Amino acid sequence: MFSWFANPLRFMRLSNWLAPLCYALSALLIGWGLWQGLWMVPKDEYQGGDIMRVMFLHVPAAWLAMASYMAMAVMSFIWFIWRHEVADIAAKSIAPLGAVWTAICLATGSIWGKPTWGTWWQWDDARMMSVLFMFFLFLGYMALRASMDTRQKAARAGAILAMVGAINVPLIKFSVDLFTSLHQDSSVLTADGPKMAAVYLWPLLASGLGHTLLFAGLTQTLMRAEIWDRRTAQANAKLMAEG
Amino acid sequence: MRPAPILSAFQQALGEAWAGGAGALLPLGFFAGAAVLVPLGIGTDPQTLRAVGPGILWVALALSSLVTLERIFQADTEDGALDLWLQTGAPASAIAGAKTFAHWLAAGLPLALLSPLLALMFQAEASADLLRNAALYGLGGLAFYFWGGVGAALSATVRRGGLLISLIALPLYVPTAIFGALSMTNGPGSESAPLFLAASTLFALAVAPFAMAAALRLAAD
Amino acid sequence: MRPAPILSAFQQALGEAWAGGAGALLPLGFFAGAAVLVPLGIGTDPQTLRAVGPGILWVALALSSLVTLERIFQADTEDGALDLWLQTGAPASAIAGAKTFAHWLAAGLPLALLSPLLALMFQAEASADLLRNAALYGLGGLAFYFWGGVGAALSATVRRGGLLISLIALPLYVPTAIFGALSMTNGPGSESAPLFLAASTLFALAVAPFAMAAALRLAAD
Amino acid sequence: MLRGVTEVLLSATGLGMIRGERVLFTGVSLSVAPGESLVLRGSNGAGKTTLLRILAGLTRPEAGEVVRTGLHHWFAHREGLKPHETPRTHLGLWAKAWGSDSDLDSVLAQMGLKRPADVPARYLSAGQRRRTALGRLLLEKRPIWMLDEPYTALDAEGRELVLELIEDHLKSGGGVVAAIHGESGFVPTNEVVL
Amino acid sequence: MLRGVTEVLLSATGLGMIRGERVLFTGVSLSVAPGESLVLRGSNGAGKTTLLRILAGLTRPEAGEVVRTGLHHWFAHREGLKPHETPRTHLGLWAKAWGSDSDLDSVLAQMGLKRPADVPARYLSAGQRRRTALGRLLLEKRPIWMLDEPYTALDAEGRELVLELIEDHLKSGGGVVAAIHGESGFVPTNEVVL
Ligand code: HEM
Ligand SMILES: Nc1ncnc2c1ncn2[C@@H]1O[C@H](COP(=O)(O)OP(=O)(O)OP(=O)(O)O)[C@@H](O)[C@H]1O
Ligand SMILES: Nc1ncnc2c1ncn2[C@@H]1O[C@H](COP(=O)(O)OP(=O)(O)OP(=O)(O)O)[C@@H](O)[C@H]1O
Ligand SMILES: [Mg+2]
Ligand SMILES: [Mg+2]
Repeated sequence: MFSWFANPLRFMRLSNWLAPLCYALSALLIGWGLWQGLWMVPKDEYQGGDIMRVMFLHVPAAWLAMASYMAMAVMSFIWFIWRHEVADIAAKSIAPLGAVWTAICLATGSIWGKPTWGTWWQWDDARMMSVLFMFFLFLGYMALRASMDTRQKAARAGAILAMVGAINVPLIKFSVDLFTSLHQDSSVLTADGPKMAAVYLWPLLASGLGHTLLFAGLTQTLMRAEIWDRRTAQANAKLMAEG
Repeated sequence: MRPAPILSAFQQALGEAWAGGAGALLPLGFFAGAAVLVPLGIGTDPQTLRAVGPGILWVALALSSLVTLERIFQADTEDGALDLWLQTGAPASAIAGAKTFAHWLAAGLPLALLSPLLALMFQAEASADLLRNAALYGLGGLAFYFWGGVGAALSATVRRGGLLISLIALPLYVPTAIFGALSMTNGPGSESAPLFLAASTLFALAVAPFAMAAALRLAAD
Repeated sequence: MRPAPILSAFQQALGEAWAGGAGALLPLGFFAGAAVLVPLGIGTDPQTLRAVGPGILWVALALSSLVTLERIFQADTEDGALDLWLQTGAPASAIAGAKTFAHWLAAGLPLALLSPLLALMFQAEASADLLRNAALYGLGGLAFYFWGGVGAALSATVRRGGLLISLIALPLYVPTAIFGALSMTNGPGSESAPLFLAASTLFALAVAPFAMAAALRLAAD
Repeated sequence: MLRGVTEVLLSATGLGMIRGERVLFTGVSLSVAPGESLVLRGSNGAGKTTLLRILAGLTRPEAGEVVRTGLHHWFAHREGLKPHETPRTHLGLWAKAWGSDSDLDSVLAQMGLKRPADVPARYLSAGQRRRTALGRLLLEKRPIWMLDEPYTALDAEGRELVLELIEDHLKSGGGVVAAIHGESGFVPTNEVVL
Repeated sequence: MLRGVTEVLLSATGLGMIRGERVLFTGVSLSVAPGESLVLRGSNGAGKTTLLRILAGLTRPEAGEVVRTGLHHWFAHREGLKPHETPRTHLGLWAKAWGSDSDLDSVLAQMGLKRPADVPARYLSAGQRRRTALGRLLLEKRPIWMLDEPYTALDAEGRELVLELIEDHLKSGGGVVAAIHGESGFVPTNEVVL
């Protein structure tokens, strides 16, 4: 299955129509989710009143942050074992996007935290710290790749870091249950299924799916750019070998 | 698998850590310096100092391991010794692990052993807890060194890869730091924290050597 | 006295500090890392954090300057660049001073500029004092860098002269550290402390370059 | 040499390498059999050192394959000496790492390092550093020697010494791959020009 | 050359040096006049590099005195290159430090560094590093050149180039002190054997 996707040509053909489709669907889903979330659903006084509407951005961002890191680690693993170039291109493209979504999660959480918990930031909170460090990991991944002189080396170094850093994600997921935290426990992604009220749950899930599709679309666009870039470099190398 | 090169790598690293008259003492001096400067900075209210003590030691341990580790593999890369170590026939992971362990032994362990003294300077009560804490510092430090080794190996070709190694290693330090700090409080969860600390150290010992080996092959490439 | 080599030394050091993509950011990352780890370690009681804040920043500044400085002259000695600098015809003291100043500019000053942000993270109230403090951190950092430079030059031939440099530089840091910490409290003497801080910095600027020059000639010998 | 004359110590086929968007070489094939020597030639920056590292397994080629049938010795520009190591401790370390039981004193004497045997590497002269690293070749018998500009920094007597070592090694059925500028001093079985 | 033929560029009398309880040399006297070359000879560890450093004023002799009447260029084993410096930035830095207005591009071309002009030193080949450092000699006219094993790591064409540079320099009234193993390539006016 991997080898089927590993062909850059096939990927280019696929993403040519898949990426626009992702964008269109995500616009619909996010639009509906936000419309519901910002205007239609009743506010929850226990979660800080109107500010709780930021949930429809915060929670999808948090999910995507974790998922994107895992995706990057998996892609790195595939590249490390099978050396499929497309997997490396995918990992490289996911990193900046993952960093953005992680930053959104941090920013919205922080904005939400001020009225509800009375603080922007809590240093000894395991969840906040581990999300912050996941953000650092994304930055470190990009900095490491940038500091290597060849693509091959950048790919190898990045893959090692992404795989080793993957230990962080389970910690984030379970930190809330393991440690006392200001943060509430999971109520959607739990073993017993969602426990959230349906008015909130549906718009939230729609937003979540929308963000996922947007992420997928952007990843494909970045990957396409990278593939073009590599083709140009290869052509140049060939020219120089001949000339 | 030939064990002789691994043993040699361990002995050489241990010797090197102590060589130059001062190598291994760097973190000690660092640590002691911090211990002297901190009260100077934050004042000497015993209450504050006691509250701050254990945490400062964790921070010092993390920072000092970063400083030491940056050199472990960078020097080897620059002077060509890495090329020799990669051609011994022994697995690179075992050699990297042996070297890292030696550096922990030379620099990390002394820090942990010194910790009761520093705790006393920070107005802690003398009690058996200080010895228990020293063991926890030792355990946590070992994890710090192994994760830091991964960062050091990854940035070995980048001269002055300082920020890089901090960016890479700090996130890996977090679980250990959280469990370590937690295990020295009386808060909820503090009882199981030492167990989690030990688990995270074991995990580091199991995973980090392979990551280091891959990174070192890359540095030699 | 030819000014061209001095200017070149300054520019080269500035460039070098930023090179490798990350060089100058090391102390920044270091500083941020400390700022992140400290609350994790010492707990987050706002009262404690606010009390501890300014002092921690001084400690971080001292430690980070030590880390940076160790490389300034050691790398030059090892790769032969020192030999070239000593043969430019310009006074070695001016060259050493220019280089140290460049490193302060690249690494020390950003730390000082960052200090209000970190103070806010440590629960300080936003006020004009934070800007005044940033200036004091800048001034004190300059002294740290110049004294640290003396230590670095003295230990330039001793590879991994870590302890040496801390042993040499720390005592030199103490006056600056005391005045610096004092100038941020409300205790007795805190009014004149900034003056003393400025005086100690001036003293460092006047004396340290000559000590560095002598030490560098020794390193090349 | 059980399988007769067709046995080779080292062989490579179709090696190609790119460095920084520049093609260094393509389609390099070579082989070294017992008693054979191979000299790599080419101007500065042609890729000799890079090819040698590929043959040693330190660098991954962009294309092609390398097969080595035994261990090899590595002697290159960077000697692998730490500033505080002395010739004696350096050779002692590697004798131990390889489990060799050579007599250190005789190796030191043979390399002309009796006098500076206990001087830390940071004080050694350029030639003394090279001689220390060369001493490693005598610690253990290994079929392939890979030498990057082996004569650098050596005096006339040192050159002579290296030449003798190489000839002895070839005679005893070893193989040599060396990158050399100027005269090689021996008649190489093969040459690769990059 | 106002004061006629008796003018010397460099002279030393009664130089003696001890390193680590060992007497390297005593009573070395020498002088270099315009157009003269001096070659230092001696086996590995004899003290050539040390003597050269003394002549350059980098190391203090145990006994004796050195008089230099002009600036000198220094070219030794350690090239003084930072890993991130490229040939262009390195030569640019020193041109600026010496206030020279040489044309960088022509210096790079002369040293055969056009292709790797923008490659960081950590990726340069051994010979390319040496050529970069040699380029410094062309940035500014200085009466004395001090060269420690100038041919190391250079290919045949590079050797030729250095030889030409030396000969041009001597012809234009400069002086050269060089430590060389093997053939010097030119006929030295004087030799000092350590
Ligand atoms: C900077 C601070 C914050 C960070 C780093 C953060 C991080 C996260 C993460 C990683 C998740 C995903 C957890 C999972 O699915 O298991 C999450 C979910 C969530 N967060 Fe936050 N958060 C922050 C602040 C807040 C605040 C202040 C609130 C509200 C008071 C909040 C409410 C929620 C909710 C309701 C969820 C959905 C959890 C669920 O039902 O599964 N968060 N947050
Ligand atoms: N990142 C890079 N970008 C551009 N060029 C590079 C890069 N890395 C290596 N090179 C080039 O690759 C070549 C490496 O050559 P190598 O060291 O193998 O040469 P060599 O034949 O051993 O030369 P010498 O005789 O000087 O030792 C050099 O020309 C160098 O400039
Ligand atoms: N601290 C020390 N203790 C003992 N011997 C020392 C010490 N420092 C230097 N030496 C010796 O002084 C000599 C320095 O020699 P130098 O580098 O000048 O030699 P050289 O003639 O340039 O040799 P080469 O041809 O190998 O370059 C060496 O023999 C070295 O062993
Ligand atoms: Mg080479
Ligand atoms: Mg010499």
